[in-house]
Amino acid sequence: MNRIEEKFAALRAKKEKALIVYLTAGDPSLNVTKQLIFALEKAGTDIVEIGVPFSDPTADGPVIQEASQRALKAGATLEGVLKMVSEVRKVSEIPIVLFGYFNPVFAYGVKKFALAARAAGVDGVLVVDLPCEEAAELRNYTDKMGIDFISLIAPTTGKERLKKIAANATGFLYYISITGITGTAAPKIENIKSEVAKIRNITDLPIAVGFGISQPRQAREIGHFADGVVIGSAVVRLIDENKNKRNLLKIVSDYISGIKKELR
Amino acid sequence: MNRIEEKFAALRAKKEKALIVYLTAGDPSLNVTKQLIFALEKAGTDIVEIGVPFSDPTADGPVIQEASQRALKAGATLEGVLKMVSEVRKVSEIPIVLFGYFNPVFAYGVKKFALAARAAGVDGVLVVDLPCEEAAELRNYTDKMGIDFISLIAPTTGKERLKKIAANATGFLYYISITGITGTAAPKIENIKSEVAKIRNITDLPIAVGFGISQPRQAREIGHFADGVVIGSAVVRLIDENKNKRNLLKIVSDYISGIKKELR
Amino acid sequence: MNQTLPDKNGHFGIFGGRYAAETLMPALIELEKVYAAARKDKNFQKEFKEYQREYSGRPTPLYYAGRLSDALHGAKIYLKREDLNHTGSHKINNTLGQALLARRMGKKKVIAETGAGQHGVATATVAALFGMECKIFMGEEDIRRQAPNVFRMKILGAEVVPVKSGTATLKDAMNEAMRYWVSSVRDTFYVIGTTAGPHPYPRMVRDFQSVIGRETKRQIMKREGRNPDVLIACVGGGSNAMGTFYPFRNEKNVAMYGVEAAGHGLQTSEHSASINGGKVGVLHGNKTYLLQDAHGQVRDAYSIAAGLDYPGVGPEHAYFHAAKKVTYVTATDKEAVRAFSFLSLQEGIIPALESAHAVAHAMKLAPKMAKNKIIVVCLSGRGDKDAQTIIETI
Amino acid sequence: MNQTLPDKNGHFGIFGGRYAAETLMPALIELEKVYAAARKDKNFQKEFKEYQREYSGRPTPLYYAGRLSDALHGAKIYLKREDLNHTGSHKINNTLGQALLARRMGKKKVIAETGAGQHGVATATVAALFGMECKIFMGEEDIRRQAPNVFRMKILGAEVVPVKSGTATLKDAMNEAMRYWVSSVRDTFYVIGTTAGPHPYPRMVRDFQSVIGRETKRQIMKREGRNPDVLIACVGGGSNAMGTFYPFRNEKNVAMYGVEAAGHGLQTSEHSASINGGKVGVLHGNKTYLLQDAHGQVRDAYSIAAGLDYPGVGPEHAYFHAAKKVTYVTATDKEAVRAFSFLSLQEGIIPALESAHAVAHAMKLAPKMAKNKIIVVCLSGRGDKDAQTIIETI
Ligand SMILES: Cc1ncc(COP(=O)(O)O)c(C=O)c1O
Ligand SMILES: Cc1ncc(COP(=O)(O)O)c(C=O)c1O
Repeated sequence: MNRIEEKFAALRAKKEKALIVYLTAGDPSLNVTKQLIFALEKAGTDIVEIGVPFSDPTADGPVIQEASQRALKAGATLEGVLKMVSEVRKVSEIPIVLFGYFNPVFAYGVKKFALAARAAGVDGVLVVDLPCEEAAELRNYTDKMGIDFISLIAPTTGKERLKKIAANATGFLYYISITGITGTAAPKIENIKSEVAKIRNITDLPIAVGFGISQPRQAREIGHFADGVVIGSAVVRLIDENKNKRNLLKIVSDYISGIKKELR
Repeated sequence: MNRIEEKFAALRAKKEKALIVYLTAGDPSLNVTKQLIFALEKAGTDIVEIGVPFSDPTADGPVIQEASQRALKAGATLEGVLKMVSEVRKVSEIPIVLFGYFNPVFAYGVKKFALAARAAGVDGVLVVDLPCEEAAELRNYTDKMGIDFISLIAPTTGKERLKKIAANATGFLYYISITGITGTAAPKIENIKSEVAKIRNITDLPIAVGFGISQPRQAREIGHFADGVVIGSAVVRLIDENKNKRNLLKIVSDYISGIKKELR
Repeated sequence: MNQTLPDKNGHFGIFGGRYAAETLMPALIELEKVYAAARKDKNFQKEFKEYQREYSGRPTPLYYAGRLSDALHGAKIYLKREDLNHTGSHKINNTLGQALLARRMGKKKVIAETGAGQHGVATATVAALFGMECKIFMGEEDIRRQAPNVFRMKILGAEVVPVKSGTATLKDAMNEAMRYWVSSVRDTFYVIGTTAGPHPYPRMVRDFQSVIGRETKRQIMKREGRNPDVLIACVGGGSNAMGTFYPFRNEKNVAMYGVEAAGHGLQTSEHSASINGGKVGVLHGNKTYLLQDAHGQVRDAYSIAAGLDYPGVGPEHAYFHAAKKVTYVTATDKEAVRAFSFLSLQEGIIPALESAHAVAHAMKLAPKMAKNKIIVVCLSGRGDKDAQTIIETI
Repeated sequence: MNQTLPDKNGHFGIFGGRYAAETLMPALIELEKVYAAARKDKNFQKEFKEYQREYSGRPTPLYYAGRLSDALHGAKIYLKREDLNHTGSHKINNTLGQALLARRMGKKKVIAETGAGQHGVATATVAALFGMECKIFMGEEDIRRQAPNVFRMKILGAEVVPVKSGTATLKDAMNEAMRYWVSSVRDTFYVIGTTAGPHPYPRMVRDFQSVIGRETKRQIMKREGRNPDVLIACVGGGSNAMGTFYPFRNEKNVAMYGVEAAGHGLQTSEHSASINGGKVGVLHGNKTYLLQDAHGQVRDAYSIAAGLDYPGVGPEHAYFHAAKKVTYVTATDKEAVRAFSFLSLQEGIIPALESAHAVAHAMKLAPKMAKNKIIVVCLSGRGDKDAQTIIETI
């Protein structure tokens, strides 16, 4: 049982829902990202998704696009991100999912990546542009290392395809709550509810819902039927707006604990 | 015998060559043109060519183009030019050739024109864009009125064509001394000489030479073998340059008498 | 209709002729002879056809504009796609022919006048193709307005000679080209861009452009099994219209419409409708309808379409008008701009503003005609050159 | 060579594939199915051919460039005249095909990315033709540089969406188009402009563009009785090159050259030579050669030819490179500009700056080849759009 599985099991036992928080690694710096992870954990974050910045984030809205640009300008690399993760791992057992696009991983070398990610203490990977058809290229290595391959389900994903994805999924399933890119539209709760129910029908894996969630109320409503919610652009924006303040960590923590409250 | 014939006969008797001077009628005004004609006559001009201004003088260089534009702006029309001629005719017997393009004549009406021109005292017409092929349209009327139809011979005109033109010519023949438009290049005397000799071989009409002649020396040299020289752009330029001076008429007269001296 | 027009002096009835300076007459007569021989020379015709096919891309399609026709709820509209020719208009049909003649005459230099720059580009193009020196006369005002075509001519190695005289537009460019030709006639071929100028130009240009109508005839016959009911073409100097109409001149039941540019309206002085708003006169070597004042001074033409901005019209059009063989109508700037946009939006074809005048007339006629009737519009050129003008207008 | 590439997941050997967001995957799979059916549907093929012929003006000529060949003292050079297509380049071959597919799928909206604006114009054109709503994503920097094409798109009724992200050029426009597509995939068809993107695009675009090579094959056989010795085409995303090469892929003794843009030189960082100066990676849905840094971040491409200014290349080219089926070479800005001028002056054909890269390579090869050898260059587009750039350069 890896950290993600353990986490969901523990939450289930507590009748809590998972709060998954996305950060763009290296924005404003890898060091601050590390501090933020610690703060997030304290504020009640259950799983942290660490975005590996990419020059061409085609599935992301402006907030995360710009964060990626800033991180790249600040010198973030996959290697640096892994190093930062290993530093986090020295003091924290929070489940960590690397979130990103395939090319930086491919450039690093998939096999080398799998080894390094495991060594650093990465628990799962979510590669936006690696649908099930192309996933073997990475999973041939990461599966063996016990790293979960988090699969995305979109509102456009049909039933047959859903089955196929679920059958091969590990860790949890990530349901994309909007037909769109990150951080751009408000999800419709009723639709998500019925879609999650459909997914639930064919898998026992935990189901997390993300894209466009920013308010405690949304988290609470989704928490009623899903196993977790993902907060992304909202946190990234908060970090950017307050990065020069001395109480950045507190501001972010307050926001996150406010969300987490709704999921207990 | 009309005025042109008489003039050439008289000159021949005196062993003089004809000085033919071109003016753009109406530049700077028809009244000044009239004054100029009187002055020119006194200065020794034998025949005056009165340019009827046209909007699109395609055979003329910049000097006469601009003079035409100025004359049109100042309100010159064919009707006005004819009226001016009739006024000249009241006091002078100088042979007058109207020089121009066909459209103003056509617009006036060819028959009406022939009658009016005769009434005004016009002795000849030279229509630049009315080659022998198209000439009947005008000559059907002007010939009957005893108005000479002055024909042009160009350096490009071949022998057969020359014969045809000469056979129908009246008044005098006008040999174009350059392959070009008015007032733009200096003619080569040797070439003109041999061409004039060829023309002389097939006609008894007087032969005048024009286009690009401005200096007394040129006039003298051409006068050795031709029956007349035409001064055009040089006079037009002189008028334009001095039109605001009180002694305009004197300046022009001095220039013209200097040329005429060479032709005696 | 008399098949043998023009007569030997280039007259179409009372129109046409050769009202040229004596210096040019021998060259015009020689050109007439050379052309008469070339016309009968199979090799000349074969080579001409080869260049049309392999260089210019002929035959151009006859395209059924289905969405345009549907939107107008009337006749079927076909577009003869001269816009697809190399350089973007029908002008190349003529310049290819004239350049081949120039080569046949051993001339190494060509000159041309241009307004919008389309004929200038087409001439510079064939000059490059045949390795001839090329000078293009263009009004300073037009050089400013039509910068992209000026660039093209320069890239093709032509010298663009700015003309400052008069209003510094097409008429003046033609005046200046004729003046230059008077000085250089021994070694220089003057490539006139439309069915105007002195004989034999109107006839020669007509013949070279007639490929438009001949192809149309064959294509519509193949497609519809019959002649069109209506032919429409814009008329500047009249070359695309003559090329379209001429092969149909003896057909019964084909109504032909030449569309002149009414600019700001025939009632204003700002238009280019020589037939509808002018009188007979003589300019640039031929007798035809002219915009002129009461004293025979030529008036400035105006149209939003620079290629229609000419105060005369080819003499054979004047003749067709007198003979009631073709109906000459007009379209205003506004109507042309509307047609320009409408065709672009309905069919994805951006017409030249010149051609848009023809489209505008089709838009007037089609709704009044039954659905089984056929209109062919000559789409003389593409509108890339006009995009800027239109964006500024709308 | 394997005839059945790509495989069912769109792989060409290790290249290609479908590296796309899950939201798009169902649409890509549906598109693949619809396209597979359309490909076999005689009516679809017939209609496609009709539009190619009557709307776009195909077949385009294969023109023997005699003066160019003579000037280079070597092989005979033929030009495949894609510049004569409606809208001025080969891009319309593809957009016509995709628009017909969109119609078949009942989509009323299309989107596209564009750099130079040629694909944007070609897409806006077919959108007008079929009455579809159209949005074109274009980098702000390109909007500024390519104003005339922006005007054309607007006239055709398309909305031009300025893209400010990244370097505000083609790569970013494609990113933004994909983002928009993620949000609108249910009713919107994404018309990709080259043999890139996720499967089935590279294959589909290849098929639609293959008309270039098929015609060439037929035309050169008719003209010379044999295949050419050399084929040359420029490679941006690779659609005109693939269209030219693909029908010859199994021919022996036909040497094929894809010419990448070397910009200021391969040794600088300012070029667009993905194969010659990049490494394998994944971008815009497929695995191929990419300009990227050591960390897999995509680098900005540069070329004087806006249409080559892309950091990737179609995956089948990557495969052809690996399989040594095609030789990928480069031409610098300077060489392209020289070829641009040279062809303009020798033949009166102003090539697109993109196509000038192919001409530049022909200028290198031809002098070394015997006079009876044959080179065919794909002249992918006309250079009107580039006239201003060139005048400023020379
Ligand atoms: C596209 C186009 N159509 C029409 C014309 C008008 O000329 P014409 O009446 O000789 O066909 C021009 C002239 O430049 C033109 O460019
Ligand atoms: C004329 C022309 N040629 C070539 C290209 C490059 O595209 P591809 O490599 O897909 O043919 C473009 C792209 O805009 C173009 O406009």
